[in-house]
Amino acid sequence: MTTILLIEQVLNGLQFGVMLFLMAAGLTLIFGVMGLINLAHGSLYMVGAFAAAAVAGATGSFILALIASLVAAAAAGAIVELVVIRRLYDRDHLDQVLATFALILIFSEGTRWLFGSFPLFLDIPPALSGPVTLPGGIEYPLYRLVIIGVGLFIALGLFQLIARTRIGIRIRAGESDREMIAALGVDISKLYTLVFALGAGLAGLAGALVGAIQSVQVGMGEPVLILAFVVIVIGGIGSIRGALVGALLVGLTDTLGGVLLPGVFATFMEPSAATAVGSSLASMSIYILMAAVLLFKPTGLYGSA
Amino acid sequence: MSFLDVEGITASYGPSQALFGVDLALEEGEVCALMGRNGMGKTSTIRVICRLLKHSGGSVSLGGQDLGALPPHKAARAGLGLVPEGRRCFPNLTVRENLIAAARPGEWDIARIAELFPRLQERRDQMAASLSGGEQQMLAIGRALMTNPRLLLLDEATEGLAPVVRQEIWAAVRRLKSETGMAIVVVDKSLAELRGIADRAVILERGSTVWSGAMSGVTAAVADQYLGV
Amino acid sequence: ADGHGAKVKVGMITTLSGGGAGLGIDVRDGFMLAAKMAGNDNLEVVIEDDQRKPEIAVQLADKMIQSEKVDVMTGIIWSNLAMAVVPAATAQGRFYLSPNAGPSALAGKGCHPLYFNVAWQNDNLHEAAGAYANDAGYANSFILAPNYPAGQDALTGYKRMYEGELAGEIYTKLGQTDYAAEIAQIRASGADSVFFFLPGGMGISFLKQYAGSGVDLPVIGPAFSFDQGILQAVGEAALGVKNTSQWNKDIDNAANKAFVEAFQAEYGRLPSLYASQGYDTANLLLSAMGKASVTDPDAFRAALAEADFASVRGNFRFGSNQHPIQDFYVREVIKEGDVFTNKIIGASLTDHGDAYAAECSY
Amino acid sequence: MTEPLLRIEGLRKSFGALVATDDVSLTVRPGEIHALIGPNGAGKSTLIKQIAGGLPPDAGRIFFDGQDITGLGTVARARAGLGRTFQISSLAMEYTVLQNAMLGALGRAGSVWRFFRPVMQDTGLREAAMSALERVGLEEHAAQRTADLSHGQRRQLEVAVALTLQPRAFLMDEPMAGLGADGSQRLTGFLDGLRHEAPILLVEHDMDAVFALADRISVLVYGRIIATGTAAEIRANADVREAYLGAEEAG
Amino acid sequence: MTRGFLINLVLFAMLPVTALTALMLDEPFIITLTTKVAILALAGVGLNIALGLGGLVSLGHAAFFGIGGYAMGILAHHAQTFTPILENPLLIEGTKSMPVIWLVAVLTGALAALAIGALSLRTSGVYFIMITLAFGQMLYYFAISWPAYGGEDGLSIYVRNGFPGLNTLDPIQFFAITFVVLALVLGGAGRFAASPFGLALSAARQNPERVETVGLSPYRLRLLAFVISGAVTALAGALFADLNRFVSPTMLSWHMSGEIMIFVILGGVGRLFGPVAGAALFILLEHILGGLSDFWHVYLGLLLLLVVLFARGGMIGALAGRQVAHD
Ligand SMILES: Nc1ncnc2c1ncn2[C@@H]1O[C@H](COP(=O)(O)OP(=O)(O)OP(=O)(O)O)[C@@H](O)[C@H]1O
Ligand SMILES: Nc1ncnc2c1ncn2[C@@H]1O[C@H](COP(=O)(O)OP(=O)(O)OP(=O)(O)O)[C@@H](O)[C@H]1O
Ligand SMILES: [Mg+2]
Ligand SMILES: [Mg+2]
Repeated sequence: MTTILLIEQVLNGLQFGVMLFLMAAGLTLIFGVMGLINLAHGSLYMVGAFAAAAVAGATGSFILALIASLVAAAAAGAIVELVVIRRLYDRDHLDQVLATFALILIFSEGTRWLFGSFPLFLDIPPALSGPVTLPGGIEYPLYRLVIIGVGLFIALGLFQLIARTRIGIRIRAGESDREMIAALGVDISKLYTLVFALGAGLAGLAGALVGAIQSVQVGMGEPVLILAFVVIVIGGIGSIRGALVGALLVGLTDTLGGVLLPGVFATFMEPSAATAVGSSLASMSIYILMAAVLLFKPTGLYGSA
Repeated sequence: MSFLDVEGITASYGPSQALFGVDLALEEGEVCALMGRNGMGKTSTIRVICRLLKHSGGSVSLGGQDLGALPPHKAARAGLGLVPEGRRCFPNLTVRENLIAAARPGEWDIARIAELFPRLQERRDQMAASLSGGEQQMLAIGRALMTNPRLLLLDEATEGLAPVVRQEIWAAVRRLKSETGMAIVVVDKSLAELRGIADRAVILERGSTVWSGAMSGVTAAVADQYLGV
Repeated sequence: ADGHGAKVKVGMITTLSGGGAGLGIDVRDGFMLAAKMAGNDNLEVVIEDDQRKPEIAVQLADKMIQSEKVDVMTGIIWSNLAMAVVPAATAQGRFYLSPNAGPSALAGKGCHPLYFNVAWQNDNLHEAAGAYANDAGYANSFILAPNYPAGQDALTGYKRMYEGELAGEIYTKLGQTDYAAEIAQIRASGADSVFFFLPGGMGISFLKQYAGSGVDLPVIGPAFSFDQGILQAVGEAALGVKNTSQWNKDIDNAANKAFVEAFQAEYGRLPSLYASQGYDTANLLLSAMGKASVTDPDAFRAALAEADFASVRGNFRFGSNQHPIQDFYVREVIKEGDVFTNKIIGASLTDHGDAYAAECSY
Repeated sequence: MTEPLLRIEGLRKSFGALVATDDVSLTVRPGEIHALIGPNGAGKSTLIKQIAGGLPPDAGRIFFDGQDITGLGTVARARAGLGRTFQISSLAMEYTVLQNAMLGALGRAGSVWRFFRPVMQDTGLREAAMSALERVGLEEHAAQRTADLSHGQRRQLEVAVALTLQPRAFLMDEPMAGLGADGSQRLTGFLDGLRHEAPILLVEHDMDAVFALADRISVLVYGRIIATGTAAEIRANADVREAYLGAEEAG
Repeated sequence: MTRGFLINLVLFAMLPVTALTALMLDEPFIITLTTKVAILALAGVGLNIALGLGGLVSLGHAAFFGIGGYAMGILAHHAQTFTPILENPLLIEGTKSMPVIWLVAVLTGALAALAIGALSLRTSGVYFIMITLAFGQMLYYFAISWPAYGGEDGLSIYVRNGFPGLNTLDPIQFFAITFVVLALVLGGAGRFAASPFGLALSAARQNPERVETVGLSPYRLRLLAFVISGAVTALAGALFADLNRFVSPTMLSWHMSGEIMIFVILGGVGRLFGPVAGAALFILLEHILGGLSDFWHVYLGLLLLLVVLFARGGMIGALAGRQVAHD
């Protein structure tokens, strides 16, 4: 493998990582900060992608589609919070699991009901399509560079919001003791609805951005959900910085594992067996990574005990 | 009608009733000691005032406003500052963040709290979870003051504090009372120290007010009868 | 014979909910269209949703056999579900007509007199792609598929016919959505063509990302990633791609014309490959019902084996293992008005059976 | 002079720049109550944690009954006979009061690896648990859920569980905190008798109790022991008055 | 106590009553469905030991379920193809005898749980959920791409395995076997919960620090509970594979883990009969709603949602009211 290809693959890994972060950002917010296990996060991601596809189909505008994804998912999130989630904060985590699992069923089949069983079309706008040439002669899709930019911007914004603003502090306070923060005069319910809507909106935006280069279809949120959980657990729950680092680690491991492992095994096995073993191991690589991280740091890289 | 008016409240935790008729009245600038043995309903009374526990009968009002219908955060904004039993600092927040989370405009701000408790100033960027017990107690008081309350509720606010610090806190309470005219309800186990600051006293037994009057009226005989000392 | 006119109860287990439901719906719709057009009162169909879970499929098969007492079973889309259901069904004496999956295990040693495949053996479309690659003069292909049995079969099938060199051979993760790494490897490999088998959403993602990458090597694949249901989601990225199939809506015969028209009239959309297979399956069954009674399994089996029906694909007969011997075409993705669809541009393999028939003996 | 049961030598622990325990040495002898007092944040609980095993010290040794236990974990130390109460109650909240006490008795009996005999019908354990509850005055509440106890009642239960362990030495972190005046008086009387069963290292801010109970008092300030002595000696110590007792207590 | 006891009794009796009624009405499929409920309930009982008593929220129990399934699949596969599993260093042959298969399933399940648990129990809370998921996924991907036993296609066993003296192909007899196994395990689990070990384990869930200070190691308590839990779930897996005469990697997927967990939550976490109630309700809904519409998942979702929102403590919790801790 040439150096330039290796560099390109590292870039791909980083890029995939940022994409994962985009998906995980909303989840960290809801899960880490509000302490709510929201399995339906993937569904909100799907809602965003479908809203974007529908609006792009009707208007032809990608910007409008992105706005639609944000609004639709945030609205769905707010409704879900008001109707369901709000009754679950002081319940066991397991009740949250069951309720949000039920929401997945409703969202997925509801979307299929509305949009049919076939994947929808959502493509990147012409202005962002095609490759650009990076220094070093690497050709790289422009749209992916844009995703990296958006991901980093969101990371920074969220970090500021949670760590620095008074709202962020109050949200975190509410996570450890809702009754106490209310006794201090903070309307934590309203705050949580807002946070949930924000997290949902981010998921929806991610769905639209990523959906444009992947397939927009029912069930698209599920694999993402698992990956996003892996990411935030590796990074440490509640830590935006952790989510970013975790996402990059997972992105790199997944990409480089798939690329390098078959080659590594080929050095001492016959090629077809090496491909088979290498690829199976590559499929497991992020889970091996997560297990390894948790064994050495039982609360993730940036998590507090 | 008094500034704080608690009349005949009854309340239950699920099926078990904890309060059977508590009366308590307090004027601005007054300090009321709420006394009784363990498990007699002092904390429950305070929780009812803060709306953290719903009462099933009786009424609670503050400055003429009925608190009964309000959710806890609205009651708090009506002027309640709570130092809860067991401190309940936000463990995952730093000292500073604990104070900021509670802040509402008024004369109490971080600088003044730092003056009151220099120890907190030293530890301002430490997570509340790793503070010593006494430090957490100071933080809980500081946090309640940051809401700039009209009525301060101190539930065992000096538990676990060193004697010097306790004296400082009582001095601070006296100052609050005379300078700001804040009304204060205080639960504490040291009768001697309460005598030094309280104007009135209410004694609870099995969830009911069994004695109330001026603090000076809590004679040795009364204390022996109701408090067992 | 006196069996004419006997009732036949068909149990259809297919995927109607969750991911992949589109395929099952098309098979069902194609099948039911044929049944409706035939207007044969003796055909009764019960339909169940397997949710794409093998365990559920097995239990539904039990239900159909034990409670519904069906005579013929059909409907399964996925190879792994077929592997779970078909052996059990045939062991209990039911006919099974496969409208989609054709795993090699059921074509070779595991073949069964009561099992008929009305679609293709799994390797077929990939073999056709390999043959087309030779015709097109490709000599250095890069090939990729997901790491599971059907993916391994796909690459084996392609390599069986393809005569050139391999620039690279990759197994991707099942369900993978990002292909930047693979595309970079393709770019660096010096290949002259790309063959891929990535069913469902995986194929959509790959094609979109491939189109945006600036790599412009020709791409070939089996029809699955370019079928009617999925093409609209891929959009421009698929335009011009060559894919192999045993059917297309422009195959010129009367049966096909009638089918395409009736399907559009009935459901308001263009038929897909899967719909055509469901339609053929029903017509095969109806043809046998006209000749023999299902209560006489030997006669009914012989009637099925004759394949005496007008297939929408044109040529169709069964080989010794009761898998199709048929023609395979090369299609190109085009745009007709607003709709993306396929056009046949040539033949790839004619009168082609499968590689496992020799291993089959009853 | 009797051989000390618990001996700590040169213990040291820091959190970042903060030295929470600074070269602390002390002993607890059979039959005595050794009180540890000091300002908030002086490092008393940190010291207790290191002795009980929850926190590994940076340097120093801990000997229990002549045996070096520095390397042992919490569980092993508890089994060796160190009983502990927490400054902030640490109980199984869903259990009844009796079940919490039974848990202690079970730990004492060491018969936990039994899977089929109903534990609540084990009369031996039950009696041990009930007698501990009686000693702290919680017997009436035995069937109550722990979560439904008032704060002070939980503090009593905390002591009761430590009693069921029948330890050879007690580490008590502010057992009086949260008790009413009558409760404190009662517990003081109780601890007074308890010292003959097992000596106590007592952390407490309730000076009435400390002066009434302690055979010896050590004063910890900023992680260092600045004085050790009898109640009278400590009361008279000017440094202690300034750092800890304040004006009134000294009066 | 009495009311809860009554509910449990009714729930439990429901299974054989349904099966026998189906037998009389000649509806063998209903018997099969009831058998499925019993088996999935068994898996739930296994999980509930870790989840309800020990507070160990494992999202990787499909690993044990699948291991049990593959224990059955591999043994029976070798027996049906007359090939040995291992020749060197010692000869191991396949088998079609249920008791032997169960033993192997329980042992391998326990071993796997020991290995996974020993590592995973270093973490807690959500991290534990995710690390168990990770181990489950590793096994899942391994099974998918491991060609020896069919990869994603799975393994079909043509004839159900045998049990001495019974005809396992007869639905009612196979049901009887699973029901007896379930009854025995439920009985054992009930005693287990009330035992000294159960008391300590449950205390470790509520407050590990407290358990340490009375001289018990939460880690060891939990590990043993996890191993027992894994073994029971593996047994259920072996039965499930036998019910379907088929095993595939979907038995190892996280959906399966999730589903077993749903049974437990639906019925009531920590309730002995919770998994029975949960599995029965879920299968019933799936069966009834599945026929109503292509979009039946929406209704299923709505119903589940109603249960969580309005039935605190699961179905049994809602029916029996707040249970005073077992005394
Ligand atoms: N969360 C609860 N659930 C059920 N019962 C409770 C709860 N909290 C307190 N109780 C009961 O209510 C009664 C009053 O308790 P409360 O906490 O008000 O007493 P207190 O006077 O503050 O006691 P202490 O001095 O010990 O703090 C007690 O008998 C207690 O058992
Ligand atoms: N994990 C930690 N990280 C950082 N600082 C800590 C940690 N644990 C304790 N400290 C600090 O160490 C000092 C000693 O704490 P400790 O709890 O031992 O005090 P204490 O003497 O028990 O006080 P109190 O009487 O108030 O309970 C305090 O200043 C505390 O903030
Ligand atoms: Mg109280
Ligand atoms: Mg302390």
